[in-house]
Amino acid sequence: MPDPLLEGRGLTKRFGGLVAVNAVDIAVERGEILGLIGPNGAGKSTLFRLIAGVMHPTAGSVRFAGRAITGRSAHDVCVAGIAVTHQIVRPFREMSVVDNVMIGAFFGHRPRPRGRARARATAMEALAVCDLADRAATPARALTLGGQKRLEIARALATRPEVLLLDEVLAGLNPTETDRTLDLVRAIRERGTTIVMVEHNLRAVRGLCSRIVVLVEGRKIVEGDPQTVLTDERVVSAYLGTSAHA
Amino acid sequence: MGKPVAYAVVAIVALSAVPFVAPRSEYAIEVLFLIFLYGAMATAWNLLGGFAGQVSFGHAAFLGIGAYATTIMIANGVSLWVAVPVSALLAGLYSLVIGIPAFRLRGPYFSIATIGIGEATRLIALNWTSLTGGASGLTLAGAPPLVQQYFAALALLVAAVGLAAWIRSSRFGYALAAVRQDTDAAETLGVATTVTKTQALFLSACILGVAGSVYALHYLFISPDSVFGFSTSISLVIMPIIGGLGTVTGPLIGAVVYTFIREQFAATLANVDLLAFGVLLIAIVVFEPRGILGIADRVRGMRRARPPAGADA
Amino acid sequence: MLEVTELAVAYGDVQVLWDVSLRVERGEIVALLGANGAGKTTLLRAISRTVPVRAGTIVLEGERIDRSPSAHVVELGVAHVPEGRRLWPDMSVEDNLRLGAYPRRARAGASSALDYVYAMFPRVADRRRQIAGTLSGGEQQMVAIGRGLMSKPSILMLDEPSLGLAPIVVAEMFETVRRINAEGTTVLLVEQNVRQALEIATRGYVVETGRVVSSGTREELLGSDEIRKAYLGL
Amino acid sequence: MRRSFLAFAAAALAAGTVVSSTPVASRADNGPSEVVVGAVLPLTGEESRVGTFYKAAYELATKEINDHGGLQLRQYGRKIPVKLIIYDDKTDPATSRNLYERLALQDHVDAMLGGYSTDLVQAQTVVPNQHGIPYVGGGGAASAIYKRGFKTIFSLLASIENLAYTECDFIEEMQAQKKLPKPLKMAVVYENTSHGQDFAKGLTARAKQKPQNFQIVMSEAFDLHGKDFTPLLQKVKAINANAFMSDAHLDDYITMQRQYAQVGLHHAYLTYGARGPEKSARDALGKSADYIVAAAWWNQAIPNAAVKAFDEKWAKAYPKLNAEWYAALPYETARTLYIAMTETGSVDKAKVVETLRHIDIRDTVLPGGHIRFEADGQINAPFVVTENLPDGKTVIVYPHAEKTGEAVLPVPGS
Amino acid sequence: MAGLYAAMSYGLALIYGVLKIINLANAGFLMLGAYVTWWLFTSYHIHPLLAPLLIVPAFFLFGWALERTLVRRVLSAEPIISLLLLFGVWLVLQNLAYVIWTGDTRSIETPFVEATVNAGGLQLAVPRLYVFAMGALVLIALQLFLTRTYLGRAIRATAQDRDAARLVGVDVDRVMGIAFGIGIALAGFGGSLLSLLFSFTPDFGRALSLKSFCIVVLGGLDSIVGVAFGSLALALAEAFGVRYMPASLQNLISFVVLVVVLIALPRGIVGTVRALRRG
Repeated sequence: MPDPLLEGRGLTKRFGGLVAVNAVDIAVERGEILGLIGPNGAGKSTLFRLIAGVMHPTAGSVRFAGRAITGRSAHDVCVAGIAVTHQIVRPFREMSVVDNVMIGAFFGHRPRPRGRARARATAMEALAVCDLADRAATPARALTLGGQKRLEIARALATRPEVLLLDEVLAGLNPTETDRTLDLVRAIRERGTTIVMVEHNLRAVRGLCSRIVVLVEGRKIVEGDPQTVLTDERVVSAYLGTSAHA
Repeated sequence: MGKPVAYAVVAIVALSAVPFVAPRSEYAIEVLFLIFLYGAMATAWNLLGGFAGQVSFGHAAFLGIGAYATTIMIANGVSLWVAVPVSALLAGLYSLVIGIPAFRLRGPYFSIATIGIGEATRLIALNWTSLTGGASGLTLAGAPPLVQQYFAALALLVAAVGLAAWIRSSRFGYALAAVRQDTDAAETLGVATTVTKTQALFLSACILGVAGSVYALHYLFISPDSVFGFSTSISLVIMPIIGGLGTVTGPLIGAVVYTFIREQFAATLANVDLLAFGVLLIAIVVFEPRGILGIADRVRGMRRARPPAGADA
Repeated sequence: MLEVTELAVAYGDVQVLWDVSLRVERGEIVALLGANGAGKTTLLRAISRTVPVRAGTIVLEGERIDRSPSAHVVELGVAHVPEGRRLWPDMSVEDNLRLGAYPRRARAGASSALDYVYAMFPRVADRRRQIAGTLSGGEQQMVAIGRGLMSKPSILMLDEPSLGLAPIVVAEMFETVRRINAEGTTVLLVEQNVRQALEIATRGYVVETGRVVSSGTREELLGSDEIRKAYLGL
Repeated sequence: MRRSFLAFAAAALAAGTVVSSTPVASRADNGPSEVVVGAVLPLTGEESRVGTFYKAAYELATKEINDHGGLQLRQYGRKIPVKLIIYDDKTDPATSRNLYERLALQDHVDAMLGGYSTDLVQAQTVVPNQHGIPYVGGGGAASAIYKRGFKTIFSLLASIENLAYTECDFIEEMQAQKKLPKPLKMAVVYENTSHGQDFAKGLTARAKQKPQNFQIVMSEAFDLHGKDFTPLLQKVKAINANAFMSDAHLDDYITMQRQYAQVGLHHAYLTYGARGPEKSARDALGKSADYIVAAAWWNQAIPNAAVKAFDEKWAKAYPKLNAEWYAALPYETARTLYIAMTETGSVDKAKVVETLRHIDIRDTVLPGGHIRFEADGQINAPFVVTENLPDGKTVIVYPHAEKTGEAVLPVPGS
Repeated sequence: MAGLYAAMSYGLALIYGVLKIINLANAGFLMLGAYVTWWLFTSYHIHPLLAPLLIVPAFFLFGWALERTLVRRVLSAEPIISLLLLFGVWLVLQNLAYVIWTGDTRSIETPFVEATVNAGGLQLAVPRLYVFAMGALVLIALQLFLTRTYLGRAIRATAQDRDAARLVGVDVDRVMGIAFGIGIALAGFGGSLLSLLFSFTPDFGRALSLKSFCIVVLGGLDSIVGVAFGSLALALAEAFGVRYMPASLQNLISFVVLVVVLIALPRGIVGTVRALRRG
């Protein structure tokens, strides 16, 4: 078995007395869509942040494409080829949509497009994938939430990542927007980008992911294909709760 | 892109012609000189404060270092052509020394720290008597003719504004805008935010270092209170905000307003100018944070929106 | 006693609730169920008037409150125990509780309410001088509920009280909620732990992506597929 | 962005034009219609109190000239009135300098009167030097100002080193009378300005010269406009000194002396350089201002006719302002300039400067009555030493010629 | 000095705690407090020790009105905007003072100001003792107010968690106005105390205000007790520092401490202790 593209070993994050992520091992194979699920407060977003370099783990290591990236700063991780979207959208509100995406294009994974024109071309390509090309000149703040979520993805995409970490891209979207975003995620995978997604919408996860990792209270409890994982009793009780009298 | 350059060229030509068209109105030339100098200083501040959103209340430090470096070097017989770039560089280096720790702070904390840094720099200059002459200050023997100073200041202004305009549309400018609006988001898009801020501070400090040279050559006498003073730092904050924070021409407009109000009222009415700046600052911050340029935009918008009512959706 | 009709709520451009209607009768425990991000918390915040209402009405004991300031709603008898406890971490436990009696109508009875809360949670009584931030999660949750009770509310809204608690503590907590209800306080409960919530609830509403998708009595809901669908996407 | 460049150019030009659009006095062949004299003073800001006196004094001297029809200028064969322009620099050196530039470039002044306070004078004097305009000042004593080789700058304010020397002379006299110990152990505490540095320099020089009379046991600078001098004064307390030699601005003098009393310091000899007898300080300090020795450029009580005449004139013109040294000095400053211009007989700047260089005026209100400038432009006049006595009285105790009372030393209770 | 430093910094900490904005105009209000005391004394012969009775309510109303009219508008904006707004307020106050009172050095002279007492061979200045006592008294009064009254607790609650405060029925908007008013009143009171010790000009307050920032940063931006500790720490640092270095560098101490603490200990001493205690 070849080395996984992205691998976290024994990742642990403590905040004071609280252990948000507890000795989690996670491996991501090239080309897959990995779903990361679990109830509120399970530590999914924290795990993302540890991988993306936004936070540094208390213990454990992250390897990407054969190299250790533990403890690197977020921008270094992005330059190395891992992009992350934010659970709560964070567009640069004063900028136009295309300018937002150009920041991703200008920076991000090497090699970078040289010059404004090429950066713009890269940005427009990402916008086209995300179905936002016609809104390029709109100020980012004027987009709907769905639009802003797709902008978030386009921006990450413009950094030309090998791995894309999507943090709850579906949250808050209406059904039409949800479907549209799901198509988008598939399209991105088709382009050869590996995807890890944190998601609460399990229906979407079931349809999309090739593999699922379940976190509960900071620990990984199950991992496997969607069908197996979602019928696992431990997962069901994690979601629906255990009866006090059961 | 072509248009602003054309307009800028027209503006430069018009301003360059002044000393030849009206060689006798020395005072007008002096006032224009001050506008250029302050415009350049405001533009420099704006690179960090406006473009990168890091408001500094201690920027006089760099002006002071430039002014002192130039004065000391010229007094020791160093050529102007060497003294000015070295001054810029020293100001830049100092900015790195203070920027690297200070940028561990964010937003208002950074701003408060810069007040401390500015005052500390002044006190150091005041007490380092062997180098700076302490409170007695330093005096230069003679100044170049006013017209030469005029063109030096104009050149500095054009360079500073040119740099600002270039930065705005460059990769670096995008990074600065991203840092200003959301540092964390910028970081996850691969922008090395601390490096970016430090670069902006460095450029800003270098321009102020050169401005310090021009200042020293014009004023001929410098003392810690005059170049490192808090009032200098204040004026650097006021001008870009009045004109329009984070824009290319805003600081220029701010410099005109600032110099005009100051020259108009300075000699006659007690402190009314600073009072006016205070009121202006409050009004702008509360009602139109984009400054005079923002107001102009609104007026233009109103005019355009009027004929076909509600056409714009 | 509480009736929400065709409620719509948005944060800025982002609409979170559409056409939500629900009722709570006096003495009931009503559970609000649904996956994360469905809008349950927002619904509670709309009732406690900490988010603006875009459309629809909220009526509490015959009085329309959808435009009232939150302080007024608290005066009327709504206590909202928010998700994540939200205690004031640097205040003592007792100060946290005393502030629960902030509404004017509750101040006179603050001491007796305090005794009531301490009787209800003896563990909290032991730690009354301790700084709230130093308590364990379960203790903090008790203080949060106690704080809600201090205003002698007619309706207590609990948002995810079991979140982050050990199973044994969760059971204890639900038992407490049942007791509070038995002693006369109406409860509106938002809960992830569906089974336990439905064990104590009289009725429930299932919320999915900002809309109420089904409602019914405990028995109806326990048997329904809607729940599994809403949570597991089956 | 596009058009705002043009807007900037237009606005800049407009600002330049508006600001500089005061009409210039026309010059006919038979001389100017008026002699334009300008001064920039700190009328607001930290030094506004003294600045206001300077303005009043300059105006008084000018009014006296104009009441007689103006300056009699030989070259034009008639009297020409003086137009006095005064600007306010708000106690800011850069503003001060800018406004002198404005006097030179915009108002085309024929001569300048000086501003007040060392910092401002240091900054502003580069302008007259650069434009070759005669400048007579009465407000910057630091010798550094005059060591810069400026050719058109003159000052009636003797240097602070002189002040220190005068005090030392006085102390020696007291030592001779056994009123002060010998050697006098001095704790020197001076403001960190060139003013204060000159004071310390003077004392150090004298202590080196006459170690049997003076011994400096401590010498330290403090920040101008400081708020808390207690730590420094505690340091003084820890040192066994019998003289407290300070040099300070008015506000620092008041603050420091108040804290001096609070810390419980006592010395046989106590001075704040030029500060001491100011009415505002005595009002503010009450008893603790008693027995402070000061060396001043001038004192109202100097027993001579010129001073008496000035006192009367001043009291008549400004009944509300007490005649302090900063009334007499600027008055005499303006008079010196007008005398120089009259002697020159024209407003030719170079010639007026030449006249000033060799001027010799007697019977002025200054101590010794004599105005004459050294080669560097600064006057070398003596100081008068005063001592504050209880009940708000101040007497001149040195030199003999000007003495109005006997010194009470050592300070009672020390 | 510690009492004085504390008195002038409490308001800063309170306002930061509740509104999460840094009151850059603190210097202006300190100055104004001193001037009003002086003005009441010279024009109406009101004893400077009584002046706070008028200053505190008047400044409270002023602060409250300022919050209502201006500060409230920028609370939701980026923090830098409120900083700039209050910076503008400072400029206005300072220059208004120049216009009204000119730049003359003012000081207050009463027998009280000069009085000293002898305590065990140590001569102590009465006004200093008084100011120190007031600094301590205000600390106690504030602590009592903040811990024993509903309004005080509501202020603390708003400072620690605004939403939670709203949920128990606290009118957060009102509390913020009141807290700002109290903060300004404290600054006015501090200024009034300062006028007993120092002579002052309209520019008075700048260096002191920087010390205030230093103190609140030392003490943890929102902690009243922390402010008291920070004041003590700075006053001691200065008193000892001056023994071993030139007095002209006295002010440098606070700036250096400010910058070092901001960078090394961003939560301040009390904040750090608190974080450690919480585990």
